[in-house]
Amino acid sequence: AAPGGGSAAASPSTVRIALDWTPNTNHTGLYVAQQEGWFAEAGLDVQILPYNQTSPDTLVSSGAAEFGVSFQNSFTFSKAAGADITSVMAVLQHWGSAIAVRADRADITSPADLDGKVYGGFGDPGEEPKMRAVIRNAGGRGEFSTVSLGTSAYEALYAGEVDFTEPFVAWEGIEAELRGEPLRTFAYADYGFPDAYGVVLIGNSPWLAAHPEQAAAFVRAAQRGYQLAADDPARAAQLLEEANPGAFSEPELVERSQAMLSERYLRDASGRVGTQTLEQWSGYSGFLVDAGVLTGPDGAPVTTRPDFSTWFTTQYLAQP
Amino acid sequence: MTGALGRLRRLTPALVLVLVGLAVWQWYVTASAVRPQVLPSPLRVLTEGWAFRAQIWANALPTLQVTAVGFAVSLAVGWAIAVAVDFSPWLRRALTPLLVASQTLPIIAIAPLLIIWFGFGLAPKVVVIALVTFFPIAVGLIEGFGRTDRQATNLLRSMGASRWAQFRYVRLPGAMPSFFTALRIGITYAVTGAIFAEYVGASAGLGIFMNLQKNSFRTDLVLAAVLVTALISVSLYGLTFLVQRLVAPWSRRG
Amino acid sequence: MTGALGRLRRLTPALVLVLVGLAVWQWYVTASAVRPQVLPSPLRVLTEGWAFRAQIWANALPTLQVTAVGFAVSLAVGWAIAVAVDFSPWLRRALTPLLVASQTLPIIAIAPLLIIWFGFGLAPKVVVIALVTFFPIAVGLIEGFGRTDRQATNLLRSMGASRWAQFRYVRLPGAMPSFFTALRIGITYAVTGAIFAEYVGASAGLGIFMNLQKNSFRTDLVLAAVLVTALISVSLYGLTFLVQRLVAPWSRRG
Amino acid sequence: MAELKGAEHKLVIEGLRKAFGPLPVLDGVDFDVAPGEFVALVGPSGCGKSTLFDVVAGLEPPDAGRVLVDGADATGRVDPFAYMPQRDLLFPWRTVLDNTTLGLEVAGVPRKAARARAGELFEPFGLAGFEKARPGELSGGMRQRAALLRTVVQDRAVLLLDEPFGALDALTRIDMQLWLEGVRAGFGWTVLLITHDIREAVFLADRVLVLGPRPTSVRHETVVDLPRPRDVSMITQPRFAELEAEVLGQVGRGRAAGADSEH
Amino acid sequence: MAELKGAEHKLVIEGLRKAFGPLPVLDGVDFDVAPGEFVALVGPSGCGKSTLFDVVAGLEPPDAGRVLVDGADATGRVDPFAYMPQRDLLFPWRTVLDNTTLGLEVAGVPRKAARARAGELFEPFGLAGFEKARPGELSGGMRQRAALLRTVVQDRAVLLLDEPFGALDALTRIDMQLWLEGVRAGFGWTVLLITHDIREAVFLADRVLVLGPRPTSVRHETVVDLPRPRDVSMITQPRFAELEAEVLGQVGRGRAAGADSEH
Ligand SMILES: Nc1ncnc2c1ncn2[C@@H]1O[C@H](COP(=O)(O)OP(=O)(O)OP(=O)(O)O)[C@@H](O)[C@H]1O
Ligand SMILES: Nc1ncnc2c1ncn2[C@@H]1O[C@H](COP(=O)(O)OP(=O)(O)OP(=O)(O)O)[C@@H](O)[C@H]1O
Ligand SMILES: [Mg+2]
Ligand SMILES: [Mg+2]
Repeated sequence: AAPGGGSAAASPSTVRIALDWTPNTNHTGLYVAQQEGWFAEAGLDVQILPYNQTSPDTLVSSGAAEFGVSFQNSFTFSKAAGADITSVMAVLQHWGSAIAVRADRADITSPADLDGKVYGGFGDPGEEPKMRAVIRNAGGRGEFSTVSLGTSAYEALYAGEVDFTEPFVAWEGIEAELRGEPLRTFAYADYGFPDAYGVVLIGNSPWLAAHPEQAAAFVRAAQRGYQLAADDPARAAQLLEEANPGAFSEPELVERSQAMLSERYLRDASGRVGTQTLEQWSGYSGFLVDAGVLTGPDGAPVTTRPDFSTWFTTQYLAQP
Repeated sequence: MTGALGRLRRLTPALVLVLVGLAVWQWYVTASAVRPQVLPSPLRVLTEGWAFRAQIWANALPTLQVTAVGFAVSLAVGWAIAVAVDFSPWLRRALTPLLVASQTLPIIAIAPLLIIWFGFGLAPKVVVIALVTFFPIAVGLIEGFGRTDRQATNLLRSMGASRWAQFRYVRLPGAMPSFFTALRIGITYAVTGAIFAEYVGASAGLGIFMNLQKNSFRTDLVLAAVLVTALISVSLYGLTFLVQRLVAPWSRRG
Repeated sequence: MTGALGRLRRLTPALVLVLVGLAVWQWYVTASAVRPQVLPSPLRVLTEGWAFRAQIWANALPTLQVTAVGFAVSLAVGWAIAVAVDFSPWLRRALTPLLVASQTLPIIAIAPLLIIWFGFGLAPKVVVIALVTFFPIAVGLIEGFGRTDRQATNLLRSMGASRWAQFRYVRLPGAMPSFFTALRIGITYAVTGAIFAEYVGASAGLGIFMNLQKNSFRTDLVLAAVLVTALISVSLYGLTFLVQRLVAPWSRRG
Repeated sequence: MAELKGAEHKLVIEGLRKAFGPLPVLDGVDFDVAPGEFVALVGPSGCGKSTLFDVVAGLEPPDAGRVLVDGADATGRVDPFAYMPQRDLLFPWRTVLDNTTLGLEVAGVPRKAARARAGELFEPFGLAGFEKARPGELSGGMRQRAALLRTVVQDRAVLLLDEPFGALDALTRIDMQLWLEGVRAGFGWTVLLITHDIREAVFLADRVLVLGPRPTSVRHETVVDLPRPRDVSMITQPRFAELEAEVLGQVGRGRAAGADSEH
Repeated sequence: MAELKGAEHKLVIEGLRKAFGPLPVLDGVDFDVAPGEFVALVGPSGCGKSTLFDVVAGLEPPDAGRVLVDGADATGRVDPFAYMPQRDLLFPWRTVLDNTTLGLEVAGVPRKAARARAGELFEPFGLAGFEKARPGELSGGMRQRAALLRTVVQDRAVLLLDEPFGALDALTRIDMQLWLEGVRAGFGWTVLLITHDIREAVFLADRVLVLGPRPTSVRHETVVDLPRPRDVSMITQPRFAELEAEVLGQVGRGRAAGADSEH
C-alpha cells in the first residue's frame, strides 16, 4: 500500500525523521551525522521534524515521515495494532529506564519492597505488567497502585507524593544527581526481566521496500553518527548542542548523559552500534503478548506470538 | 412545537448534519483504506466504544465528579471576583491584569507545582478546572454589571438604595443575560478542563483512559471517549438554557 | 486623570498587588530553601530570563506570528458562523450542538490527526488556535445578535428594511458590547492556544522553548517564558479596550 | 364592494381583530381614510391604539381583517407607511443626525444626500447644534422631536404617528403642530395620529375617531369642519370648543361603558 | 439668612448651576416651597427641567448652589425625595407588582407588606389584573401609571414628578390628577411637578413656576389662588382661564427671549 494520509516526501532523496521527544542525547547520532555532513555525503536531504505530540510510530506508519525515533515498548503496541513500520536500528541496546526510588528511602532496598506503594506512571499500557513482573521476580506480590502523572512523576517522587517511578537513567537520573537528590535505581534485567531496546530507529515499511538504497544510506549515516557518540562522547555532545542552539541550558547534564550512554548503552556485547537480535525482540515483546495487553488491527486481543523477525531488520547496517 | 415531539423536531437539523458528516467519514475511511490507527471509521468507533462501555463508563464517572466539583468552585470564584471587582474600582484595576495573566499560565508548566502543593486527590484537578473556566464567568459578570443603565442606577439611588441594594436590585439582574452567555462558554470548557486535569495526575477518568488508549494505538477507543465527552458537554450546555428559563425567564427572547 | 501619568496611576493597584505577591514569593523561596527546579525565586526568574533574552525573543516572535494568524482565522470563523446562525434558524439548530461539541475535543487526542492532515507548517497551529478561541467569539456574537430589542427590529421593518439591513443597522451594532466581552475572553486564550499549538508540532516558539527548558529542568526559564506570555496576553487584552473605543465608543460606560 | 370602496380611499381598515394570548385587544376595527386626509385617533390608555398601528404598519399579523392601500390588499406590507412608535427608539450607536437618516439609508439614499435632507429639518425641529450629539445627551422632548424627524423625512404616503408630541411643552408642541400642518398639504401626506390631547386632535385632524376601551373598536367619529389651513386663533372659536366637547364626551362615554373590562 | 428662610420652608433651592461640558443648563435656579405645597414647573423642551430634578434629588452634583430641606443643607441627599423620572424605567426582570414595590423593598419593608401596600393602589391606578404581567406587556400609559405608583407608594416627604401624566389620555389623566389631589393633602406630601400641560399645572398646583430656555432659571411665578379641594368644574371658571393665559403668556415670553440659545 502507498503511504496513507500524509504528504509524500518531495523526492526520494528527501528523508524526514520524527522525534519522540525534544532533542536530547538519545538523538545524538542523528545530529552528529547531520553536523558532519554524512547525510549529505550519502546524497540525502534529511529533515529532522520538530518534536510534536504525535507518536513517531503513527507518523512513520502513515507516511508523514520516513523514519522515526521510537522504543521497543511503544513499537510493540503500534506494530501489533497494524502499523506498517520496521525497526531498522537499535540506538540503546538496553532498557534506558529503570525503577527508581529516592535514595533516602531506607525502607525500599529491592523491588520486592514496592508492594502496597504508589507508582507514578505515564499512561503507558505496558508499564503495569512490567512493574508487576519485576516485583514478583524480586519476591514481592506485585500489588501497588498507579497514578498517571506524565512528566510530573519526577516532581511527585521528590515531593514524596509517589514512591517509585520510571525515569531515563541517563537523563532524569543524572539530573537528580546534579541537583543533589540522588535516586536509587533497580534495573529490570537484574531481576530476570527480559531486556529491551530502550530506543530504536524505525522506518516506514513500504518506503523501505521501495527505496532500499536510500534506506541503507540513511541508516549507515545514522549508525556512523552513533558510533562517533560511542567513541567520543564529548565531541558528540558538543555537536548535539551546536545543532540545537539554545536548547540546552545545562551543558553538564548533556555531557554526563552522553558519557553514560557511550559507556553503557550504545554498544552491544561485541562492541557494535545499532545491532538487533531476534532474542531480545522476542524477549520483551513476547512478554507483552503473553501478558495479554496487545490488541490487533481488528481490536481483538493478540494471543499468539507473531514472527518477530519480520519486525526488525539489520540489513541496512554497515557490515562489520 | 411544544412537548417532547416539538423538542425532538428542533434537534432534527443537528442530527441531519451529524449523520451526513458520519456518512462522509465512513465512506472516506472505506474508500481510502486509511489505517484505523490514523482514522478509524465511525462504525468502528461505535462498536468498539460499545464493547468497552463498562470501562468507559467507569472512567466517565470520576470525570463527571471532578467536573462538577471543579465547576462549582469555578462559579464561586468567578462570582466572588466579579462582585468584589464591581464594588471596588481599586480591586478592579488591581485584579483585571492578574485575571488575564492567570489565563496565560500553561498548565503543563505549573502541573508539577500543583502536584507538590495539592497532592493528587481532587484538589489539583479542581484547581485546573477552576483555572480554565472561572475566567469567562468572571469577565461576563464584570461586564454585565458594568453595562447597567446609569439612569436605572440613579432611580435606585433616589430610593436611598445602598451600593449593595443597587447591586442586588439592578446590577445583578441586569447582568443575567451576560452571565448566562458566559456560563455557556465556561461550562463547555469544564469537561475538557477535567480531562486536561487528569493529565496532571489521576488514577481514573476519561483523560486517563484516552491517554492509555492513545499509547495502545487504539484511536477508535480514544474517539469513543471523545464522543462521550462531547455528549456530556452538549448536555451540560443544554442544561444552562433550562436553568436560565427557571432563574431569569425574562432574559430570553420570546 | 488624563494623559500618560493618569494611565500609569490607574495601573498602580495592579502593580502593588504584583509586587506584594513577588515579595512573598521571594521571601518564601529564601526561607524554605525550596529547590529552584521546583520553585525558583522571582529574582532568579528575572535575571535568568534576562540572560536568555535573545533566545526568548527569538521564540516569542514565531509565537506572536502564529497567534496573529490563528486569531485572525478565529475571528473570521466566529463571525461567519454567528452571522450564518443569526440569519438561519435551521443553521442555528444544526450548528449549535456541533460548536459546543467542537470545544470538547481534547486537542491531545486529535493532534495526531492534525499533523497528518496539515503537516508541520502554520496550518495545524492555526487550526488549534482557531479551535480554542472561535467559540467564545461565536457564542458572544450569537447571543448579542439575539438580544436585540424586538421593538427596534420592528422599527427597522417598518422602514422596509430587509433582513440584511435590520442586521446591519440594529443587530450588528447592538451586539457590539457582547462581542467585545467575548473578544476579551477569546484573545486571552489565543496566546495560550498558540503555546499549546506549538506542542502539537513546531520548530520554534515560546511553547517549544518552555518544553525544552522543562526537559532540561530549568523551571526558572520556563517561568520567564510564562512571564513573557502573560505580558503579551495582558497587552492584547488591553488593546481590545482601545479597539472598542475606536469602533464602538458608545458601548463603554462613561 | 370593498375593492370599489378601496378605490376612492387611500387606506381602508377592515374588521381588524387581534389578541395577545387570552387578552383580546382589537375587536373588529373598521374605518377608512381618504387620500391626503388627516385622521386623529383618541382612546383610553391601554385600549389598543399602539397595537392597531402595529397591525396597520404590517409589524403584527392580525387575527382577522385586512388593510387596503389604494384599493389593494396591503395587510402585512410595510412600504406605504412611515411609522413613529410610541417609544422613541433612538439608537445609542448613532449620532442624532445619523439616527434621523436611518430610514433614508435603509431606503438606499446615499449617506450624504440623506444627511443633507435630514439636516435641513434640524432647524425647524429645534434640534440645530445637536446633530453630532448622542441620543443620551438629549432631553426627553428633544428625543421625541428627533424620532418625529426620522419618521417624516422618509416621505412615505401614509404617516402613522403614535403620540408624537407627548413629551413637548405647549409652545414647542404648537410649533411642531403648525409645522406638520404646513408641510403635510404640500407633500400630500395622509396622516394617522394617536394622541391623548383632544385639543391637538381637533386642531390638526379632518376627522377624530374615538376608540372604546379594550377590546377596542371605533366608537364614534367626529368630522372637524374647520377651514384649512388652521391657525392658532381658531382654538378660541366657539366651533372649536364645541368639537372638543363632543369628542371629550364620546371618550367619556366609551370609557364608562368599558370600565369593567379595565379592572 | 438662608437658614432663617429655610426654617419656614420645606424646600429651598439656592442658586443652582449646572453645565454638561461646555453646555450650560442651569443658570442659577432659585425658589422655595412651603410644607405641603404643590409647585408645578413648566418650561420649554430641553431647557433643563429634568436636570434640575436630578440635582435636587441628589443624583447629580450641582456646579454651584445648594438644596435645603427643613432648613438644613440637603445637597446630594436622596432620602427626602421620591423621584419619578421622565423615562419609566420599569425593570423587565420584575413583574409589574414587584416593580412598584421596589422603593419599599429598598427601604427595608418586608416583601409581603410591600406587596400589600402597592397592591392596594392597582385598582385606583387602573392596573388591576396586571400585577403579574411583565412590563413589556403594558401599554405606554400603563407603564407610566406603574412608574407613578412606584413613586408615591414610597411615601417620602417631597415628591418629584417628571411629566407623570404625559402618556395618559385626557380622562385617565383627570382621574390620576384627582387621585393625586385627593391623597396628597391627607399625607401632607410636598409636590414638585414638571409638566407640559399648562391646564394640568394650574389645576393641580398652588404655584406655577415658569422656567426660561436653556440655560434656565425661574422666569416667572404664578400663584394659583383657586380654592381647594379642586374639582373638574373649576376648569370652566373664568379665573382658571385667566391663570392659564397668564402662564402661557409667560412661557411664550421666556421662549422668545431665549430662542437664540436654542439654535
Ligand atoms: N447626560 C447629559 N450629557 C450631556 N448633555 C445632557 C445630559 N443630560 C441632559 N443634557 C442636556 O441638557 C439639556 C437639558 O436637558 P433636560 O433633560 O434637563 O431638559 P428638559 O427641560 O427636561 O427637557 P424635556 O422637557 O424635553 O424633557 C439638554 O440640552 C440636553 O441635551
Ligand atoms: N407584546 C404584548 N404582549 C402582551 N400584551 C400586550 C403586548 N403589547 C400590548 N399588550 C396589551 O395590549 C393592550 C393594548 O396595548 P397598547 O399598547 O396597544 O395600548 P395603547 O392604546 O397604545 O395604550 P397607551 O395609550 O397607554 O399607549 C394592553 O393591555 C397591553 O397590556
Ligand atoms: Mg400606546
Ligand atoms: Mg425632561
